[in-house]
Amino acid sequence: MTRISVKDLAFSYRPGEEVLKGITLDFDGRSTAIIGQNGSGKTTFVKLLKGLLKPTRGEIHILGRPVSEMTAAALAPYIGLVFQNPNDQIFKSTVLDEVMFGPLNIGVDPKRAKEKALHALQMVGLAERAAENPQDLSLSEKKLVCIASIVAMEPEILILDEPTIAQDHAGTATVRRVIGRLKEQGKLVMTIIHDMDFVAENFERVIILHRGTVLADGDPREIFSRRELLERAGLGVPHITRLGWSLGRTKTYLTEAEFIRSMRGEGAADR
Amino acid sequence: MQQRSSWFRFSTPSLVLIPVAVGINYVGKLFASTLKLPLWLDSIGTVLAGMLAGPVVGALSGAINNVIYGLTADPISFVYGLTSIFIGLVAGIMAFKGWIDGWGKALVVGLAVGFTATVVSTPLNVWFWGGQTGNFWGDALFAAVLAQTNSVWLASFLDEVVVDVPDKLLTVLAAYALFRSLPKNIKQLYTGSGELESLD
Amino acid sequence: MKKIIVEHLKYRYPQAENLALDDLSFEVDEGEMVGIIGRNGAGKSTLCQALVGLVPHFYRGAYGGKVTVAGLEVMRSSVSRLSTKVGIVFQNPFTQVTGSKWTVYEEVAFGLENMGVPRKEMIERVDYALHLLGLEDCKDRNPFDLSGGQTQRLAIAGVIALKPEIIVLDEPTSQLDPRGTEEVFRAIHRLSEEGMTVVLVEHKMEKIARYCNRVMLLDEGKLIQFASPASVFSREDLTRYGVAPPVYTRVCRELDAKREGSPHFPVTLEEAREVLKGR
Amino acid sequence: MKTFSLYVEKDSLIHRIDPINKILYILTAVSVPWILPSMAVSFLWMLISLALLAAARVIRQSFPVFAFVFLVLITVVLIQGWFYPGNRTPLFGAEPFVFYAEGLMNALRIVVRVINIVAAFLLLVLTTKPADLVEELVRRGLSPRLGYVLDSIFQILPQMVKTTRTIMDAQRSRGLETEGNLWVRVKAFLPLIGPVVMSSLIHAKERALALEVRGFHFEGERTWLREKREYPYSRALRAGLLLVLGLAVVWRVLG
Repeated sequence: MTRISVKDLAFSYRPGEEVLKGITLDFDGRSTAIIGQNGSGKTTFVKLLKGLLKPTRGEIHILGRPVSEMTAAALAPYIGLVFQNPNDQIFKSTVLDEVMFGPLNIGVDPKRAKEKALHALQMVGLAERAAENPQDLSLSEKKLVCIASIVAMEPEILILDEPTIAQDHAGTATVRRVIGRLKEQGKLVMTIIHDMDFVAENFERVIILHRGTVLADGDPREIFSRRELLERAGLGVPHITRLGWSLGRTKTYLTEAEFIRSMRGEGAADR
Repeated sequence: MQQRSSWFRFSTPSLVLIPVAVGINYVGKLFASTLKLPLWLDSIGTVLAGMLAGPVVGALSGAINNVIYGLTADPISFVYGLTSIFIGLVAGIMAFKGWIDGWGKALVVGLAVGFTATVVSTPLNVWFWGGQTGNFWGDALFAAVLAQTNSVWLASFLDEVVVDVPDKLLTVLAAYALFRSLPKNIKQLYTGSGELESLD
Repeated sequence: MKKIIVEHLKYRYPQAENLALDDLSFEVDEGEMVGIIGRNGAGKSTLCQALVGLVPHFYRGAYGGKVTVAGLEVMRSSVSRLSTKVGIVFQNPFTQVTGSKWTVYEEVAFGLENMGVPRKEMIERVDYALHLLGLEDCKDRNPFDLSGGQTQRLAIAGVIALKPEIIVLDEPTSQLDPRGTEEVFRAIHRLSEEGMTVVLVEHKMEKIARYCNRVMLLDEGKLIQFASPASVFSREDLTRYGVAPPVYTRVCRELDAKREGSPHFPVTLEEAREVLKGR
Repeated sequence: MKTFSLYVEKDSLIHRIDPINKILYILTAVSVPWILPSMAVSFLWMLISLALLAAARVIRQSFPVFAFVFLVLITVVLIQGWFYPGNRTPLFGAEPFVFYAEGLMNALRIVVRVINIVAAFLLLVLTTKPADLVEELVRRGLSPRLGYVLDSIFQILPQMVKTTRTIMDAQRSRGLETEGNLWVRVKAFLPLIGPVVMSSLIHAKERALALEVRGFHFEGERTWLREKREYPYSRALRAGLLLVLGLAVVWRVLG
């Protein structure tokens, strides 16, 4: 089922300088990572999906609704965007209030909003800190609060902007778990991200944006196999993929488990 | 309620607070106009600086705010620098004296700041504009009172009251709401005892 | 020669209950590049700030033990005085820009002006720092118009201009993209090659393994281990301290592939390839 | 980046005057008509201030500021003309809006004073780079730390304004409505300014640390990367301005 359909989408901040040059894409339920160098148009693209910018050309439909006719606030129940920097949104004096802010805005009654917020905090492992001031948490915990504040609104579609940046090992593990849970619930999870290890392990579809166009679109194994393409887009590959290559393997490894299995000879055909 | 340790400390945190206070003033005004609110809300930073770092830093934030605003946008703001100084001073002194632990007290601080601003601005208005404030509705009141009473001072005072008191009251309430939600690790920078304890 | 000597360092932030640093003792030799690892809240940043005197001079609080850097005792020296011996670079590149200077060149000179360095020498030092950090081409640009990687290198340049013997970097790349990260690591590597003693906090373990000659593992303010990367990353209980070893170490552990004649697992791509290539 | 100042880059004689003397000029222009309260003196100073603006070739750039001032001055003329307490001599109009001569004269006094003061300030503001002004003040004994505070505002303020866009986006993404009836808009104020305040205070703390380790609190003589700017006739001008001030006082006392 198509959740988002994008037709011939173009955008420019200044006339004559198109940041996006006619993008046509459909998003189904597969979790999707959008990758590309800074300036490739990733951020502009998700802002358009979220209705924060208006396209100069083309159309976007979210769950069948035309985005151009809705405000970002009106889209909030359907599509959520977690911003990269938590300091751009946090303003309440408790973690719980911060997470309840979104649900209350979209008309959830206070009792239900609290339940949803606590549930979302549970998911990111911060339920015990609900009464604390969010500004007393570490940067990586604040990022998790922001994820919870979107999860609590229960949108069908969630977009995470650089969820692993400024995270330590435990934080990254939590983000991984949250994405897994959301996928189980049938949500469409999208991300714009530079962390290729994380992409390879957690996403089913990878789209490379390059200078405002779609350079490639496929499953991660397919994408990370195309060395010269990645180089052209100025992108790296996952560490484990690199290790496989350095050992002269032809197979593109995406996860450690896969690599280990293969090395143990459990997947001899891969050699 | 934490007791302020000293009237002011010219520490690095206090100094870097001043540009931030000026910025908050500006952004407050920006958001008020973006949201089309019938208020200026352009002293939130000054009041917050007073609450956090004491009257001297508050007053300094107010003064520097108007100097910068005078240099960048509107030279008349130099004239009203004195009002800004007193806003920071009063907010700082009252916070310092403990008037900062509840909405009721914040309301009183708001009124105090509003009336101080009025008392300081009125002579400036009389000297500079002949009594007006430059605000349309306030000046209409000025004209009406002047026509009725022939008193420039009374008219100017009332003009200033209607223009300033509601605005400053809401400014202080907004600043207090923000102050309340500040994290410990920020407040601590300005309230610390300054003592160094030995663990040896 | 010992550049850093820490003896029984204890520290508690004001109004805090627990010790942020709990009885740390260690030494660092001249020219070493030391990595500090541990989960968030382990005390890594506090330790960094204790090396440059911000702990305890900036925060106050409760302090015990003795820290000596490049011959200066931290407790008895001002932060300004210490900054000529040991520099520090923080996480967020943009908040390290002073904001009072309009060009990269002037920004680098900021500390030198404060310290009263004569103008002629100032110019020499700024040129040197810009050259070392590869920022010559940006010298006339506004500091706020730079990319994240460039801004972080600018922060390093501003500190290097004070000619410290030691540089402490507290998660300098955590908020940067891969390109910025690479730029900054190349710069750090260069400083190390110039003979500077480097202390680095970092969550990207592959980088620590590649660049550092010793790694310090902290947890709850205590020093757990301070040894070679191979030794620390080969610990079986490492994840209990909230740290995952480099991916190379992880797969080699699973495959039980140790380096020849060593009790430890590989920590870099090259080492891993070496032990795995025959398989 | 948009520069955050009214300064107009030009090469005029006025631009090359020592900023300190421009401050002294403001002082003179404001206080002489106050010491010698006559219409002639006020009018003369207004003409001098305007002439200096013209000499600096920044008259055009002063229009936007004067435009607002004139708007208020029109209401001043009307209100004074109608309601000035000393009104005796009707000029024109009918009850209750009779326009009086005394009120008009008083309004003119206000108009001349306001134009004079605004012009004097504009002379400083339009022809002086803020950084040059601060540097001169620090070289003459202003605390370098306060100098830093003044300088940094010109860049930190635009940075803060830049984040307001992202903050609006982030909160609208969470369903915050910023348009609608007054109550909706009032409610939106804290969610918008809150993150600005929090993040800027966090940034202030980080910046404080970064400044500390770059000698911000070093006790001793500082030096400058830029060589000291020489301003022509600096002393003569200062002496002249002080002389004018002194003469005004003498005149008042003797007169």
